[in-house]
Amino acid sequence: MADVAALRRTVLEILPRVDLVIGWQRGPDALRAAPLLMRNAADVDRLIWDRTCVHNLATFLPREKGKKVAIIVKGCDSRSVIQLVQEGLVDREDLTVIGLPCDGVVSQAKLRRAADMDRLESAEIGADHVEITAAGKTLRMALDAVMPDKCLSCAYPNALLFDRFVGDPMEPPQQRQDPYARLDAFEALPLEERFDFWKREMSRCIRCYACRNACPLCVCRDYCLAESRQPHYQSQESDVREKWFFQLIHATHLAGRCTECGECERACPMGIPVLLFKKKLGRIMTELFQYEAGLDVSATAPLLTFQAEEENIVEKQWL
Amino acid sequence: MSKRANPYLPQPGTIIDVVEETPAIKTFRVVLDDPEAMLDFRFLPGQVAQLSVFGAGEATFVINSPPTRMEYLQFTVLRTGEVTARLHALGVGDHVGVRGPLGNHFPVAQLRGRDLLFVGGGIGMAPLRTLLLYVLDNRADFGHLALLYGARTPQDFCFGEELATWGARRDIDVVRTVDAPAEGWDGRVGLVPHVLEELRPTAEGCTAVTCGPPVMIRFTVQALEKLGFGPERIVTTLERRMKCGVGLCGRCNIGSVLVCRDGPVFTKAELDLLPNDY
Amino acid sequence: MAVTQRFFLAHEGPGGVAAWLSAMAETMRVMTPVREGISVVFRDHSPEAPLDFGGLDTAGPKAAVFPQTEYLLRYRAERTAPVGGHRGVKLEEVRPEGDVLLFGASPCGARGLTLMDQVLLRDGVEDPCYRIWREHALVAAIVCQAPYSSCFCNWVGGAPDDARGSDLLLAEIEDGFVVEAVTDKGLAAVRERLAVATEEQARAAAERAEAARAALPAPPDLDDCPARLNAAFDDMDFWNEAAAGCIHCGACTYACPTCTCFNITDEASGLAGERIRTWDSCMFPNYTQEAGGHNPRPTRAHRLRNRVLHKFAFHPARFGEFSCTGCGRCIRLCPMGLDIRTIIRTIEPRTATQTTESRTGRAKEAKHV
Amino acid sequence: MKIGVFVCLCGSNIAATVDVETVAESARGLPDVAYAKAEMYACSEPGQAAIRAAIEERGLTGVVVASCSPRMHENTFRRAVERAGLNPYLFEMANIREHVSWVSLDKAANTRKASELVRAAVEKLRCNRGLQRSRFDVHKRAMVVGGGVAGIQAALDLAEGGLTVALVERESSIGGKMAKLDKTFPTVDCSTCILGPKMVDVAQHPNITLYAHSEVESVSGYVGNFSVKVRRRATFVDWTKCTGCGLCMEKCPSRKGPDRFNERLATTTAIGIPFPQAIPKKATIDPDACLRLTKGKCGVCAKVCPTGAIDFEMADEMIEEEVGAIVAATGYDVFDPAACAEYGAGRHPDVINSLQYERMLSASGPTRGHVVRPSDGREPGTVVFVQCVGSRDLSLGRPYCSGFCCMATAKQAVLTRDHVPDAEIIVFYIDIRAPQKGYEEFVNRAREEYGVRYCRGRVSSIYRVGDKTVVRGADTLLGAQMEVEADLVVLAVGGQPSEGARALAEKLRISSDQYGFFMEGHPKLRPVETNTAGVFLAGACQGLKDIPSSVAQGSAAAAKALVLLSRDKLESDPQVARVNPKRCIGCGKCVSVCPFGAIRLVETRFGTQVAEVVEAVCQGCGVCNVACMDKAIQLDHFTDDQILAEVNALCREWRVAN
Amino acid sequence: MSGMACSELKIIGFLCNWCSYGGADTAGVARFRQPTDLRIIRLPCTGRMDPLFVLKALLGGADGVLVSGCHPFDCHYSSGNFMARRRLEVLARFLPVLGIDPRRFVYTWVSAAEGAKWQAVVTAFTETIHELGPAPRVLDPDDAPLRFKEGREIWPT
Repeated sequence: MADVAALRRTVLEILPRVDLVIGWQRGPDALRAAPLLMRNAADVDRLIWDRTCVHNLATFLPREKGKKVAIIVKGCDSRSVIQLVQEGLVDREDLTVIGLPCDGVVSQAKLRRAADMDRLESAEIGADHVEITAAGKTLRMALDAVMPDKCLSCAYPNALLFDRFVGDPMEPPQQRQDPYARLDAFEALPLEERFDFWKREMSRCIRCYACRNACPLCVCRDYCLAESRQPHYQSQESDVREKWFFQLIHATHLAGRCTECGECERACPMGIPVLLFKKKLGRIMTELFQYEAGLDVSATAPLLTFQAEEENIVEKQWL
Repeated sequence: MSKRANPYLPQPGTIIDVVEETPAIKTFRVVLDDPEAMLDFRFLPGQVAQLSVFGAGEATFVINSPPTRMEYLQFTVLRTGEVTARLHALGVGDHVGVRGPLGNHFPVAQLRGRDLLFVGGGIGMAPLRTLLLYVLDNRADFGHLALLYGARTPQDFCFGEELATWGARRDIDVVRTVDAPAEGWDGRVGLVPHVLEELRPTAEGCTAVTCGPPVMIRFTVQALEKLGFGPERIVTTLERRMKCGVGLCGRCNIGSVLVCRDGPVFTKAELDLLPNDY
Repeated sequence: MAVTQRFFLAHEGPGGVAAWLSAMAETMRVMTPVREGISVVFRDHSPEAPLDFGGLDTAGPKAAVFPQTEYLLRYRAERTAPVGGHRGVKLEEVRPEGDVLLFGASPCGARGLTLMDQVLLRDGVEDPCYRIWREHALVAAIVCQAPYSSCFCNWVGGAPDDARGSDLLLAEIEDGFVVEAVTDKGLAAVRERLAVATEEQARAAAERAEAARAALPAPPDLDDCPARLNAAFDDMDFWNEAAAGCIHCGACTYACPTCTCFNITDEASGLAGERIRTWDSCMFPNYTQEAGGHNPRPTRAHRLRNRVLHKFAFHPARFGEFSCTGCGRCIRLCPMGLDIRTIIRTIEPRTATQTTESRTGRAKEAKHV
Repeated sequence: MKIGVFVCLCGSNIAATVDVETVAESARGLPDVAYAKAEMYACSEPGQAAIRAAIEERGLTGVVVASCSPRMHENTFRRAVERAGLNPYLFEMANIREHVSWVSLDKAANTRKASELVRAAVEKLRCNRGLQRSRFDVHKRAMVVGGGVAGIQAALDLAEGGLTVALVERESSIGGKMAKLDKTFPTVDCSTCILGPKMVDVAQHPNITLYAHSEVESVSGYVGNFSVKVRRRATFVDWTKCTGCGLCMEKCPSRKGPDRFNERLATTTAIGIPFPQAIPKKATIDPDACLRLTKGKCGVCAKVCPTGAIDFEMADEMIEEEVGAIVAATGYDVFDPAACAEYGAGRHPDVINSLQYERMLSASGPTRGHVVRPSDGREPGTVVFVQCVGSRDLSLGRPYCSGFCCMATAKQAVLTRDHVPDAEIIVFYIDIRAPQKGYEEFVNRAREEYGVRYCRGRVSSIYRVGDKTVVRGADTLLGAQMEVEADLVVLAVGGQPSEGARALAEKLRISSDQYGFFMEGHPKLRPVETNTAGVFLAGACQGLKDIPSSVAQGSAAAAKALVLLSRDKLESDPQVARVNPKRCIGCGKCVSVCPFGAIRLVETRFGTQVAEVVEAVCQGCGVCNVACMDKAIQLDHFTDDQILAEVNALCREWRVAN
Repeated sequence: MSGMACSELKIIGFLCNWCSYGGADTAGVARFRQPTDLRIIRLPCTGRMDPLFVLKALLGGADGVLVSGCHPFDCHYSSGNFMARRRLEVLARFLPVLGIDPRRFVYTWVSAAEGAKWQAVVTAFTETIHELGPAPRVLDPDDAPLRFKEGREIWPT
């Protein structure tokens, strides 16, 4: 990974030409970061770059539309930027992208399962391990064990779109997990179990919309169908049907756009694995259209076009 | 189960008349279905009620008929969202819900004996109408009356007939203005705060009551202060901020004040004590 | 309600947790914390499901007495006569029914109920459904043994063994819980059913609570916090910076044990429908949206400012205490890692020239080799 | 809303298997329904009168009729409610005949189904909004793109119909492919003799402005109000001065430029008029061949030109045309047989394509009408025609039949007999397609009277042996391999969309099929319209066709445009998409999915972008509505709320009154 | 109408106005008998068909959803059905991850002339839905026990 000093130098160079630079700072504990919006040199002192920098900062870009913004991105984050540029949701001219190489971050969800993260005292992240002292106990874990799935199957360790690249580009790390491993495991369950699984998971949802608001491609914001009365897609009732339906709105609106960055699931305070929906759609997009979102600013999303003869669609035949 | 009044419960009412004021504004006259409730319905000018269209929801409106005329409760409604659109689709005989009266009222006791300047813009004329009619019904208690009423175009004035009546009276000065010159309009042209400064009303002994869109209020208040109206002598209403109307939902706060419980009527002096959050 | 009698609820056996819950379940709904994935939520108690008191209930106990959706009224239009004409509307008030035992709440969550009471049960006007839920809910909280890093209950006058808001306060010792009956309602639930705790048991419980209290770092002085916040109201640079990472979701407010803001909407189906009350969040843009289009709090900075000031300045101005129990849920659950403690501790009035300086640097770097 | 529901018995058509009284009674329990009644024949005059009376007497503000298919009577009832003062879009139909009473005999199930369909219609109606048709002005002028026979016919008919016409032709003369033909089938009359007068008419018609040597650069606007930029390519000759005397051609020293009019069978001068009957008869300089323009030397033409029309500095010129309708008549290009290597076209001099042969047959052609072998100029003894070259060939991506080649070959075979009476004439064919009037007879005459030998079979290869060209193929009827030593081989090439057709389609926002032919609005019912209102098709650009069909389509397209522009104002269908600019985030997904180019992004006064629908162009398909994520764009009359209301009405548990 | 053991189920059809709605009319005019479960919603074009309508229906109580439009190349709006085909194919493949049997949703093409095909489609689809039985409900009136087996957790990552 690139060193933070070099990153800070680059930011300081760029800062005078832009309104703000978006990066990360230390968050509430040693393994949590928080976004940092840098407007002046003093802010840059707080900039960090390490394996806790999980947030996909692209989510702030549409909110800052109209300003000259520089953003620091990992490989996966850069795909969201590409997608936003492709959709005209951010202006490339207003944007300076600082690309980073990254071979993985740490997952709070996985850390939580392994250790008493709420009583974290100190942490040390090594080249291939994490050592955590929490609630008086010290635990040493392989880095792979606490990385998000997306890092274990990462194909794009380097930012794909950048104006400045800090550090040396990396070879894609060895794929340690199939990108669809969790989806496969889920789809191995019988249909009715899957249905009931979602009923239980969605019943925990508190309709806080963290999933939506963390999503870099959820750009409707104030006019989301979740709360809209005209059109009135769903009621405000907090029953499973409405909560689930909202996830389906989110997922279908991301079909062919989602880069599977996982922010929705990471943001969910109730630990609902909503990324599964998007993973499924991602796989469908690959199967049907050999399309992966967020790789090419000039591509056309598959659901915004068509072919008269679709190679991979076999239509229903009636006897 | 404790028997306390349910603050969310509207009273059933029926629309007895609909007046189309402008293409986007209608006035509804409503009577409560329970005659006793109608008799018990006591309020003062500036108080509001929540009108329910069942299935669409509730919205806050000033009761713009004066408490001195209780044949019906009148609400003037600008079509903006779902509830108001559904209200606009209703006609005579249709049922609505009325929850109120809610909030405080214009300080009629303090206004007694003073000159009054009403400054209204667009739909903001509705709250002023209540007070104006109340004052006219108690004409002897008040001093000189003046009304400055601005609308975007000549078609956007509400209460056309009444305006004509008031204009014909000697005991009230009525000035109307539109934002831009328009065909067939021989009245004043210009934004309300500008016209106000041109008119140069006397601040001495006078209290100004103003209501309209947020931007208009802001500049009107500035103009009034320039004209010498002290903060105690400028009164406005923030009923557009109100949500549940009964001080429970928490959403109408300005600092520690809840507009629906402590307002919606405030003097400039009172607002000056609050954070700038409205 | 000065009740100081203590009882003992064993982990196992007759007079144990399972037996007591079963007995309680005969007359009321019993909800217990269940671990699902990485969350802990209250679910209907099932004797087979293992109880889990190891973690803070993720979203707090609020929903048990202030459900995310409350049905306020039902309405129903009358049928058209064959000749046609206007129809009346029948209104029916909806009231929640049934008692509920909320077993295993956190004291900070339970204490939130007292702060919610201040808003929803104030003199003159009160929320009828909330009143019923409160009267029908029995809250059994469990004293915290070891604080989380996000805990700051002692900043706002709370403690790991704060009894406020609970009907029963349980303190875990070696082989069970020492149960303090905080209210008469609580007392009634245990008096006939549980043995009185021995003095030794009571002392063990007190010692543990004391240890938990001691484990919390010393709190900063927040006496002048409301004044400092009010003074910084117009310092938009500060609020912009504080809200920089905020994505204005509702995680903090929905998990907050004191947040009570709500929205009222109608949901119709055919001739009938309901008026419902659902949680609202001051972090949402629609929260203050006016029908005319004006929004007095257009940015997340405005909204974050209101959230912080509401808790630490506006609510105290009315009710004399912070509207915060220091439970830290907003910190734990914030997807972006925002920490309200930073704001209330560091904010101070600034002059214009100071506005660009950083004031939030905190030495919390992990060692990254 | 006050809704009236009228349940039609349709005599016994509905009443026999649906209990209409029960349906009406269930309607009385629906929201906003103030009146519900069964009617014997709702569509009859008494039925309509009853509906109108109920609207007037009961103050209904919306009407549902449960009867037959809306495809049958929606307009009837819309007019009826409109006559009673209601907006016609405050009306809905429930189809309880075609979809209910006629497809099941189970009265209980039918009655339930009918009631639910009425419920859905009422729920939708409650979300309806009165819609207004908007009216807009039109330019009473048309443009025809392409001056072949189809375009000429269209332009003449439009001009005769009273419109002014701008005719845009890419070449320096109109006439198209037909001008290159010697004779036409099946009458074997002279092509130029019948086309020439029409071309002259074009030149002389006061209503026609001809832009030759010009192309459509860009098109904006919409039906009735197109704005077309026409690029007049530089001719280097001032046509206002050129008299077409031809002196420049005589003196031009550059004589090696390809003669495109003669299909490159010959070379020609750098300056010239393509053929004697050219319209306009004006000279043009080929800048690639001109010595002055390529090397800076020469300038002879300028010296000899009696009117001083030569202008070497001339540049392309842009002309802006405002028109109400556009007819695309861009024709076709012949297939280049070089793609079929086994036929040796381009390699063997005596293998030519059918259009080249046509020029050879023509008295004004490069051989002055003599049939010769290009290799040595001798008269051929054996002439072989190979059909279906570049047609009906999946391996070339051309599975379609070009339609005209069978007849053209028969004609050329007959003409060959006239030119070379002793020649052996052989035609290799796969099938003979001769379906029109007189065609089959013509082919038979070729065989029987003109001694043309038709061999059924595909030619596998053509190769050169000495000065002969050997055609190898199979006669599938005889089941024998055949080898013919030919002197001249004519490949009957098929057609393909003309070069630039796809680019023009994009400019016109019309669609093309997989080959690049323009798509008609409906293959049967709207053969000359496109899905872009105001754009019509004529001739081979829509699909390959022969002259009579092209002419017919030219007239048809003209008639359609005349109908359109006969009105002073056009009315737009109010069932169009509408943008709520407050919700719109300006992402432009609607713009990219709209098949009609009806949506554009415009800048707001805040500097942001929002979508805007050009009502006159929108056809109301609703593709945009789905693509829009926050549903800022809604298709009127089929809004999300309207469809969701139907879904909810049919799906969700229903709480009935009382 | 074989295999229709249980009573009517809820099937929603979304039909384009120009082809399939006409096809259904044609079937009616020809008196082709069909099962009665289907309720048809008319759309201008399958291009108007939002996958969310299908999901709304399936979560809202429908047991099956059928979408039918013009055959490829026959769309009244030239490409609405092509757009729809992609959207609906994606949806069809998406349903299993929700635990919804993909056979409950079908999209197809029926022209205005194909009354007989319409009859065949309706009959076959209705039979399929009856074979599958009522769809699982999101909101169980009696709070039916979850069939999800504890321990088979799918964790957030």
